[in-house]
Amino acid sequence: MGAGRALVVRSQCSWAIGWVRPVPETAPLDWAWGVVLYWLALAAAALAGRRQAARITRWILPLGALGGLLMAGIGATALMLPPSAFVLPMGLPDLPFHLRLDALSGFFLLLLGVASFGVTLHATGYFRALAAVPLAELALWYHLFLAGMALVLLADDAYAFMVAWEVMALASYFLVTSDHAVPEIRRAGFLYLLIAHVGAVALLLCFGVLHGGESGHARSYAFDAMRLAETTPAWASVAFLLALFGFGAKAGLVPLHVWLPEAHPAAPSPVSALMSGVMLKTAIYGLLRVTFDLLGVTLAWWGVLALALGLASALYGVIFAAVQSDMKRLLAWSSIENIGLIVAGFGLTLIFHVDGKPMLAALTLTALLYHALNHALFKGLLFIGTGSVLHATGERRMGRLGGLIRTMPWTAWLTLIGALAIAGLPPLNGFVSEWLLLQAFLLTPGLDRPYLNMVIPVAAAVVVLAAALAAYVMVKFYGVVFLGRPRDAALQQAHDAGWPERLGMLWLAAGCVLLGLFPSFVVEGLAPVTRQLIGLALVNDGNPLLLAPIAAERASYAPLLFLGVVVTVTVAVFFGVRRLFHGRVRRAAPWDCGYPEQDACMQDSAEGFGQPIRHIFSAFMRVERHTPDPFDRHPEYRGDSRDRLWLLLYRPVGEAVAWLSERTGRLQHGRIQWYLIYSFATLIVLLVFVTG
Amino acid sequence: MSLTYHLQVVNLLAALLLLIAFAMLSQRRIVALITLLAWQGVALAASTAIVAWSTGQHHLYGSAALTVLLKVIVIPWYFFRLVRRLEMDREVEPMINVPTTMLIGIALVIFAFNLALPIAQMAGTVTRSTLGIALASVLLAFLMMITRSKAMPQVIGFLAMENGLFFAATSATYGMPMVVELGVALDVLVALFVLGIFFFHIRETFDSLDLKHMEKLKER
Amino acid sequence: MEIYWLLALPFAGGAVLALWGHRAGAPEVNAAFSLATLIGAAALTLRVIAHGPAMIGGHGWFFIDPFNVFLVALTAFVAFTTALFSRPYMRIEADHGRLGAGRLRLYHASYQIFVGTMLVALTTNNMGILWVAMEGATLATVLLVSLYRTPAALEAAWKYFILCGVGIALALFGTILLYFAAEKVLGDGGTALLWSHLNGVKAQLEPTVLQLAFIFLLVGYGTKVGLAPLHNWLPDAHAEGPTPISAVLSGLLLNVALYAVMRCKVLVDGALGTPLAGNLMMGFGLLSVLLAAFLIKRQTDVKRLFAYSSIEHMGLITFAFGMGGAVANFAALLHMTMHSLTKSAIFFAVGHATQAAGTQAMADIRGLVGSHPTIGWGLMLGTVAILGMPPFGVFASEFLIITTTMHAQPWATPLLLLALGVTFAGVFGKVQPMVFGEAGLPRLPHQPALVPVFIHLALVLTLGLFIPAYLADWYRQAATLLLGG
Amino acid sequence: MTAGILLQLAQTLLALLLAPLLVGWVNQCRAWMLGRSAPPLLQPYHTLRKLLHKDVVLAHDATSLFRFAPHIVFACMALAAGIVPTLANDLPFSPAADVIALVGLLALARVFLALAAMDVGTAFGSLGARREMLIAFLAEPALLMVFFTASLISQSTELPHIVERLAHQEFALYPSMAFAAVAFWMLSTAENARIPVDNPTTHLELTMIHEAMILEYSGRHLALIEWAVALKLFTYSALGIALFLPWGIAPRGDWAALPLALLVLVAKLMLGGAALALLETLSAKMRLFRAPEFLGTAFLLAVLGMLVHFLLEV
Repeated sequence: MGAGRALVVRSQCSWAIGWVRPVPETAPLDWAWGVVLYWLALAAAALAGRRQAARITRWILPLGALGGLLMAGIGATALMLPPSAFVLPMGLPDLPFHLRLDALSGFFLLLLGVASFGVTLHATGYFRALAAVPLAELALWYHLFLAGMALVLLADDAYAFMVAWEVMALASYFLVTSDHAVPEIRRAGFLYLLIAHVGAVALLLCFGVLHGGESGHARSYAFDAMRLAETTPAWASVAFLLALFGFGAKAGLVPLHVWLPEAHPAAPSPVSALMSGVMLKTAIYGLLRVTFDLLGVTLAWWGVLALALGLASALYGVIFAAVQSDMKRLLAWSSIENIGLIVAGFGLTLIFHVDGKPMLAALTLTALLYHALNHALFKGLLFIGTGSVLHATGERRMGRLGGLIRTMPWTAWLTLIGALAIAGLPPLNGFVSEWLLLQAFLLTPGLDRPYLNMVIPVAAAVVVLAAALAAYVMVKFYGVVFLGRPRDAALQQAHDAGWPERLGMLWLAAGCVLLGLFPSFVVEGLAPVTRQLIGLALVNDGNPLLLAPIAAERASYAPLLFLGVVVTVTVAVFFGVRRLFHGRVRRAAPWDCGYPEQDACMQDSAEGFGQPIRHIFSAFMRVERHTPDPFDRHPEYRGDSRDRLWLLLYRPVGEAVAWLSERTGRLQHGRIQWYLIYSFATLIVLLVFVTG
Repeated sequence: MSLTYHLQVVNLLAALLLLIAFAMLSQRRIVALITLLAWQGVALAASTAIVAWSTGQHHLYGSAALTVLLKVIVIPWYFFRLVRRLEMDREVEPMINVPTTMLIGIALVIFAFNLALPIAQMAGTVTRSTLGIALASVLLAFLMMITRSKAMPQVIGFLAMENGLFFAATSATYGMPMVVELGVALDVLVALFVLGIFFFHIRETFDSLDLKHMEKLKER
Repeated sequence: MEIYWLLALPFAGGAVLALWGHRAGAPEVNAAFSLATLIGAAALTLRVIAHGPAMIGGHGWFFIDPFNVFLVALTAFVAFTTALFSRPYMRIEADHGRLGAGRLRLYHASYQIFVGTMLVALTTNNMGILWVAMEGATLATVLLVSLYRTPAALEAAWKYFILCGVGIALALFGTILLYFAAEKVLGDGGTALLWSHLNGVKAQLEPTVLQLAFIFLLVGYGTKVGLAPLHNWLPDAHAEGPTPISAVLSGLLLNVALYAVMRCKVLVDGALGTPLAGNLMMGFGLLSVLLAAFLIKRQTDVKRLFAYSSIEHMGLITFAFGMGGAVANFAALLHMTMHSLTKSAIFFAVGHATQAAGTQAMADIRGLVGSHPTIGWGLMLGTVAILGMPPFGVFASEFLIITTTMHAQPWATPLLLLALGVTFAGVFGKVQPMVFGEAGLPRLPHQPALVPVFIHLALVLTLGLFIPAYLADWYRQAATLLLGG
Repeated sequence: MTAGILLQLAQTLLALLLAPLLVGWVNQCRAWMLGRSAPPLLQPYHTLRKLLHKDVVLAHDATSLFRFAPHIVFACMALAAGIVPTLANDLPFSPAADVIALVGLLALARVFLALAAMDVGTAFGSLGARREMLIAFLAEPALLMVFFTASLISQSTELPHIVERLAHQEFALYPSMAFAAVAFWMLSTAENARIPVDNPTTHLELTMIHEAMILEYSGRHLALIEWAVALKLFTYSALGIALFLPWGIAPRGDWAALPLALLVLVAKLMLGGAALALLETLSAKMRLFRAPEFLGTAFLLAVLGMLVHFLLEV
């Protein structure tokens, strides 16, 4: 790090923000880099202490969590300060690692820190059950994963970015396949790494297009050079499409989403939480970085494309989430939905930005950043919640769960917060970002593009539909897993989560509530980012308790007042009724219209709850039903909904490759005479080619 | 103007070389092939010697001697011995359609000549057209290796190729530096030695030298 | 005069080991000689770093410049680690009764000689000697490929012998043509084949002859590089020979052959002044990359799999050299280093894996990390590295190659990327189930030698993150030298 | 300000009190139209009192979620009723939630009710919850589209400002609002569990939607839920009024207009209730899987309204 300080590069970076300020002596960047090194050191320590499981759970993981907290602080401070950068004596000879920490990276570092702190806390408890060696490997890859993600956010040249990006992918791959005895998990891991790699290749190409300076010379792959390079719209479009492909593959944007519902359930729950909560966001970061920072020009149709893809993902994801019967798979699909919403916001931002409406662009950007942060919190919370359930019951199929709210109240109530938040219900955080997003959609008439004017408010309907379906999904998820009667006798013995797990969930749940209740502060906090990317920040007029992004009479939302009224009325009614009348309660068997001997199996199963959705949206999926025949000893109904896109897009590619390789294989049939003929022919052909 | 005689002789020998190459292409019996190889060696040595004498490149005598030693005495003797030891004497191998092979061969010769023509123009040496012949015999040997389906003839084709190269080296360029020649000779020797070992292994594993046993390794 | 030590040691080692035979400790002697060679190479390297390129020996038979000295160092290093690896490997083979005492004698002796011939090929200044050495390298390894005397091994060795023999014969013809052209300028006698001299006068060499010569040289040496469609010997030889030999074949011999091609290319470029040579090499490179990528998908034998991956990488390097230009050459040289380090490491791991499983069929190799964690992780990380995943060094060179391609030869980029993608899917999809999954393989009788694996991987990792300045300069000098500067 | 707060409280109380009456009125109209003898107008109040006096009978494994849900639902509905302008136009609470937040608020109540229904773990409970959520996710976008049309016209998502714009600024006929009105009617029948989507008076469990959810409730919990349902009906009626016939709602600080506003409000509610009853008697309940089509139509109408707005009114 000291070596890094020697060559601090400052002034040319501060142009990105409109104004220049003196940089304090130890820039947050040093600290961030320090935390990265610290995580790497922890990874090494985990490898070293391979044999002592206790040491890893008791020391290394909590220390890692601490790093997360530190990172959050660094990100927060970086939001305030102007960007700082330095060059590490590493990397390629002509292209050393450039690191840079500006508001954008700062925000995502904050996100990473906040989420990873809670998740890692949970992990300390969650991984206790594991044996020593796999635990050490997990801890190793886990911290590498954290470091990789942080480095992605800090990297300021193509090479460093790619290295960090792939380290992140690789580490997460090893985390996903940590339970590699199971063939499905291996398959999932392979699919994940493959798509990640293809995406990375696209990114490489994107940077290749974006290069600045004289062509082919490695130095010009530093982001600063790219910022200064001017690209023609055509090439810029190529670069943007490549970036959309590459980052979309990582973010799980339809139709590149297929790895996501496989990989997330396969991973250990804290890892799923990190992947879904944070790693997907690095893709969003990349999109923003490339589009608004590196690319000189921006075109409107990019925005339309991103908007369309985003909405498609949102709808597709939530529909499939509704028909899942595996709780982690359900959450994975819902991640696709949320990413879709974020990307839709990104597209809208682009449209506004190109259309010269910085105010609205700032609003949309704020909304999408806000939603990214929210998603990191509640999706992390939900995933570690399922982790605790998995821990207690060893069961992922919702059809085997139920009634856990009685045996594991902590997990249940904390997860409830997450579920309500992701369902976009006020006064929690999920609602705020969706509210902002919808406001942005409502403002499109300001555009002077007739088509967009008409289409985009309709697109808003899709967003709302997705949100409403998300509520459906969450009721299904929560109701089937935690409510009702346990569908399996063994669940009566399920123990609640231990303290580290509870703390982790508490942290994230608290985040969900606070972000929901004090939106105006968050919007203020996001101002530097929007200022950096759009050049303008959202000003929240009115008092800090009232969120009114444009104007108070235009639209406003005061969660505290909202919550205040609801709580007051609830409490008042609760006690009022008791006072005026009585509080008597009798317990009895459930009435249920007097139907005798109803058992737990008569509640809606996960499949049952998804049935209407499957019925309505049957066009999207191929349903494979297994219905019992009258003579089954143990009659069982199973309905599997397969992704049509897989059959439409991915299988043909595989078949084409297989066909080609089969053809090429024929060239090599073992007869040496033929091999000689090859060389002979080559020789003759070349001779003719040269002389003739 | 004695050079012309030498030139004519060298050209004659070159033609002989080419003729032998063709003969090999059409020859079925291994013993006969070996004999032809030996004769090719003779022709080679003779041409080398003549070039040496006519141009006073004395180190070429050495290579001529080397040729005689290796290609006229050692190799044929060694091969005859192998043939006797491995009882391949009477084996008449199937030949793929002699006339076609010949036609291809002729085409190759024409091609080779045309290829060598521009170079022959600028050749400062006494021996102009020989390069084309050398190239032709190399290609013919290559063709022979392709058409043979037994191990031994393939090796003979390989050696015939070496002869062609050697002829190119001596007649077209008055021979390479001595070190190189020695190196080449050494390599040939080692190659022969290795081959000997090989033949025995192949023989005792497949109890024949037919290459059709050796088509197992492939992309299936 | 390190060079003489350097060249004498392996041959001496060969003689000694031939006499030493199968007495106990033959492997150690082998390793010791390799170590001595390595020290010699290190000394030579230091000298070159200190004093720059050097002409050594009467009439400058040996010529050391940055281009070949780093290959010398690499060769000596990998030869040494391979010797270390072959110690337990060969012991285990003997225990399994796959090799008798006599064969071990043959193995050790010809291993040293093989290394020796490669060093000669690298250091010699005489194109003729270069040819002789290449042929010698082939001959030294033919009997090693057929070491197991199984039908498959014999077949592989036979193909290796015939195809490479023919190839090398064509190369000789090319050399003769080169001499033919050279003696007009330099006059006949010893100097006409000295590369340094030729390099001096390359502009005056007769173009028509030189381009003919280059065709023959390219097809000839290209056969040994394993360029498609001349590559057919390569997978068989790699798969059937003993694993240490597969390691050095694909780690070193291919490099040396490519080195020979490059030496010729420099001359031809100088004489022709046209991009002919470069275009030809790009064509061959691209063809090899594509062909290998699609063949990889259908492999069932683990060593064959990685043999094809070698073809692919050689194609990539050839393509980069063909593109020319400072960055491309730099990248190609870097990739040479990375590939030989990584690939030999992979073969080390694969060797022990196959010994543990008792077969090379990938279907029967399962769950290595469970039963042999170090082997498993070695194989996994090696694979990840060879597939060009950061932070391993292979990515560094591929990054440079691809970015350069995008600007120099945009049309080739999609083809390259397609090939890389298919390769990734093919290789990784086959390696993953070998490494992961239910453990069930028996223990090995001897402690496997995994130090070499991890040394190599550590080097590759370090070079991916940090290339020391002198190494970079070294590559740069070599690159400029290959530009004909 | 204090006056404003007083007015706010007054309106909320008015809503609380009027809501059951509205239900009673609708039931009466229906009875008349069906030629039955009508229940007394104040019947809902009697029911509430009776329920409040009764003991609560809880299922054995009902959790605290089950017991809290009715209160939360009631609170949400109260707030919802509070922020919709009924009498006057300045509501201190209304900045708390604009129309989008209002939709969120209704969703919050619905989700809690559904979760509570699943809590006891009976077949009908989860069936009801599922159906309710099904209706909801189709109705919500339609509702929001209606609101969007209104707020695109009035450049605001704040109900008071919408009313301000529609009622008290230059008078204009908005064809888009006609579409919106039809859509709103359709979806509000669905949201309020009225025929043709659901039948509030059914006793056949398999056809129930709303009723199935609250089967397990009794005593004061049931009372609260019934009241909340009444409030919901009132809120929707008020919304309809505010959006489509806002004339008569007293503008800011115009105290004199209040009594008139009250009369107008009652009149509108009576008309609306009668119309609701009429339509309910004229139509029959549809199969559950026709409901999506029904609501889909509503959604399309709303979108159409918005497009019409862009075509004709921008």
